[in-house]
Amino acid sequence: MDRKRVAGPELSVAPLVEYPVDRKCWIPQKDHRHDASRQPEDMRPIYLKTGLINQANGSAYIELEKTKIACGVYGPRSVKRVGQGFSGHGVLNCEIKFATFSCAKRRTNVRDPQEKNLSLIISQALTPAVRLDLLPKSAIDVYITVLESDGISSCLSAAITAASAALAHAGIEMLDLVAACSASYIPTGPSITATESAGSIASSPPQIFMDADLEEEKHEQGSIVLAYMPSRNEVTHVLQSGKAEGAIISQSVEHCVEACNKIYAVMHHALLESITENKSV
Amino acid sequence: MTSVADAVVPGQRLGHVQEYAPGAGTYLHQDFLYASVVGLKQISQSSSNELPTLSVQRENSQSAIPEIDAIVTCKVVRVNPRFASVSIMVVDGKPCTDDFQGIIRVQDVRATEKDKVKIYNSFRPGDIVRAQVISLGDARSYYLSTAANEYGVIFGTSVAGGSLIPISWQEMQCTKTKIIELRKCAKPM
Amino acid sequence: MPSLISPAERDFILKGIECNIRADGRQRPDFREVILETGVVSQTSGSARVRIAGGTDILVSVKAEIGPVQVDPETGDGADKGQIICSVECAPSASQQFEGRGADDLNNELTQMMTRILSNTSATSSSASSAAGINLSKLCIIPGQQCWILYVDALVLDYGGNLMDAIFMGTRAAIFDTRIPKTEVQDLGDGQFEFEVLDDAEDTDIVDGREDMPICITLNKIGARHIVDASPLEELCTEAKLVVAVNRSGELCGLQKGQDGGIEPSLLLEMIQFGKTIGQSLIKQLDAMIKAEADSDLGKRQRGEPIHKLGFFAQ
Amino acid sequence: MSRVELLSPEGLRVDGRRPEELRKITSTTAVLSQADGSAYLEHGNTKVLAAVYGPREARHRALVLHDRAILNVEFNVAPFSTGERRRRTKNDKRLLEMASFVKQTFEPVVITTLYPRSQIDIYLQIIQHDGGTLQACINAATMALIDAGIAMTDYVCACTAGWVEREPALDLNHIEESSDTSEVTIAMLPKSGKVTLVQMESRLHVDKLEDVLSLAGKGCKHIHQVIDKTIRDRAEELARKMAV
Repeated sequence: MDRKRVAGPELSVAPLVEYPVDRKCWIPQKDHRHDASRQPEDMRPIYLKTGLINQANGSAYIELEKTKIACGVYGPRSVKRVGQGFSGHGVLNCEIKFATFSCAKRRTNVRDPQEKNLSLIISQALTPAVRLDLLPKSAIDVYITVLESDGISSCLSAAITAASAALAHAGIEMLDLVAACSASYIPTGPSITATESAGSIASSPPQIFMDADLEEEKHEQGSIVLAYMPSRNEVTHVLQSGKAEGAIISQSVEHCVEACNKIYAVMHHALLESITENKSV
Repeated sequence: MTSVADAVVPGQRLGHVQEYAPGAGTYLHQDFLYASVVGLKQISQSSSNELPTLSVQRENSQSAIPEIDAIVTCKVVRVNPRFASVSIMVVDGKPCTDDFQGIIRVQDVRATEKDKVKIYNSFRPGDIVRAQVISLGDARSYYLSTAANEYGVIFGTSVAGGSLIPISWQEMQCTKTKIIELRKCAKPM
Repeated sequence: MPSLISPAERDFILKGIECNIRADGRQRPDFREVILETGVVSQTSGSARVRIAGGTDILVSVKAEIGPVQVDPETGDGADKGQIICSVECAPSASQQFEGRGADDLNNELTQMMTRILSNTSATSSSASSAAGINLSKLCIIPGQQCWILYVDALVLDYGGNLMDAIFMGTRAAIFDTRIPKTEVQDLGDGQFEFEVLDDAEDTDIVDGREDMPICITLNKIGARHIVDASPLEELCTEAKLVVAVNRSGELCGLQKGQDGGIEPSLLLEMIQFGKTIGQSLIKQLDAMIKAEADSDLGKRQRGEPIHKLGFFAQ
Repeated sequence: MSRVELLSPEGLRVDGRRPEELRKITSTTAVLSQADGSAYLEHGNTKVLAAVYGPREARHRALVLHDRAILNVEFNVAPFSTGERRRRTKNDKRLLEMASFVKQTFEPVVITTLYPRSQIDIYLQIIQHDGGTLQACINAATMALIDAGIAMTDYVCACTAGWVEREPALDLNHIEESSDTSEVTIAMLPKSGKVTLVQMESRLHVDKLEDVLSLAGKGCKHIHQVIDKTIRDRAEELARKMAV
């Protein structure tokens, strides 16, 4: 038992949650997504807002339907860890934490290896964009909290996007904003079942679904997350897993770059909005 | 009055290097100027022959960090015969969110007769000091100097607890007890 | 393991790479000589030692143990599958920086990368289709209950650059060397099963699908160019690196960017393509090496000669 | 549990050795590129890799001794080294104890006063475990220290001996170790015959102790010959290379 948490009352009742009526299993089909209103190349609508955490120097909140992530940026502040020696460059520390209630399975409060690894990926994706050469001996801390997760790939990409917006909001000098996007390759076909696809390679090329949600992720053969600086035209991170043909990869990289440009527009808008809001106050 | 149309975000292209000179909040990449912070674009014409300077006024300024030649206001934390340790609170008039550590070494206290300087007769813990950053220092602290007239103690309390007022460049007097204490005083600016 | 590089040295390496000449005389797409041996640790199900001329020395062991199956609560997958659990450990003998807890971050990064590419269940994918090519279903003993768990442990003994590629070469060779005892399942009725591990050293299973195991190629972007198999000094000059995992049929099995630099999309695609080509030819070479070793062992066994492994004494 | 027959009626042990026989020892030095000195030693099926760094600047300033070097020993056990796969954490008490044994063994032998204010690191990696890890580690560390060119008054050779059923036996393997035999490990300076380490964790009758100790001493002498040969061969090879 977790003694650090306050336990619920002894006589507790399960909350009455109305589950959607049609919890029927989604079977991947060509051009038919889990969310029927979306086309394969469509992303979920993005809600991005900066400046929601007053304590932080900069902050951002992002929501892609069921994916909800908050991010706070603190610093630049003096490097706390002594013993690393003098450094002419600043350091960007990123830390991602999944809230205990964010996934279907309860997550623990301690950082697990997956979170450590994602933190590393996020800092690798953001470092090329931040002008750390201007911040000697300093550190910037980026704390990301995943409130609700709907697929790990989309979480990671949303986290990168949000963190980059929060850094810009904190007034930290950056070369460019970083937009990130995910895509999944899902084998489609009338009769493919999960067991078959595991053993043999699907005959038809898999379909690329942009910004896949959890339900789609369960069926995927592989996925890619791409972080990109749109106006510099530079990829800052790419992470792909699962088996795929070279052609699929290049196609999905192109799709992702395109999608990142769209996300950039959203980020641009959100940051400008924060300026106008400040003006009106 | 600036309008929202002048608002820019990092990575936005602002102009060609032949049109403008890069100012604060911008950077140069392959002959083009780009914004590096979120804020409002400003163009200032300095002199007639030079290019106008293009800068971006930060919307949400980042917390100040000390840099070389910056004038800082700091508080003395502890002293020893070799140096005084201070924590830097304000850099160039901008407050720091988080204190930075600095030291004023004995040879950096004043410009003349350096060998006669006694740290204990220059600073006491609790004094507020104006100083200049001379080096980024080592991994731990910035190196500061008070070797100029306008740098030194600007506020302090006496042993008795009264506030001190400067009476010469190296003496301060307690307002309560009229006892004179030794300090490296800053010239009022 | 050096941790700092002087500007002059960096400039030397940078300009050399621009002219397609590297400090050790190689060209940009050249690998260093790889020495591969299998069956070096007798207490394991399979083991391999990989050395890259110039330092890197990695010991990979595979241990097959019986354990309960892991079922994903969200998808219900995995009831009929075995598991692969990877871990990488950098020994302090490789570098003084790995003393104490110094290697923890690197261990975690390498372990996660290996896990992602081999068992493909962490980080970005919840699907159970094995990208590593290994048929996990064959590792299952009793569906829903017991399965073989392959523990893949890589031990970095010496550091001479390009750890990731060496780890994957070693893992592939160790999996090739792995022999899993056969099992006999008895149905006791009403859903009860019992199994017995057959204790016959000669009659064992190989890991199914081992030919489809990927290897990875690390491409280091230095300046506007990219190189493979970087030496430690070249790694310090690297702005961005790209790890491309590829199998023998040229399919990509994983892709990850590392380090703190950016890559243009067109260059990225070029690098992926390049990594794929290099990777395929490297797999051919490795397979030939593994086969040659296996053939000579077999030949010796038939002739009744003792099999003498080079072991750790080959310099 | 049925007791394993450790000594056959003919007086042979489980692996076919006679009681006073050592397992095969093979060793080599300079196996690693990064370390200042390194050695690899196979003692039967026990395989150990030793790396020596230093003398170099001490990592922690607080530990610096102004008149001599400090020795630092770190133990690492590969997860696959034992029959059952097991991960050991860095601060496993057993490993720390082993490390301190090795440290105490070498402190009187390494001429630390020649390297004041510095640190010598000995990293030991156990790749395969089949009994007698401590002796193998000490022998490997000796070779690695010599390879690193660190001044020592003498070799340190370690050997175990135990009382197996009815007579003393040299160099116990894993089966003998784990079946409740009393075992003594000694580390000896072969030239002077001085002992720098005696370690025993089980019960042994005092009358039997002398037999066991003298047997272990003989073992040490033998081990000395083996590793001395490796070192000399290496040195000759090096001299040949330098002459060319």
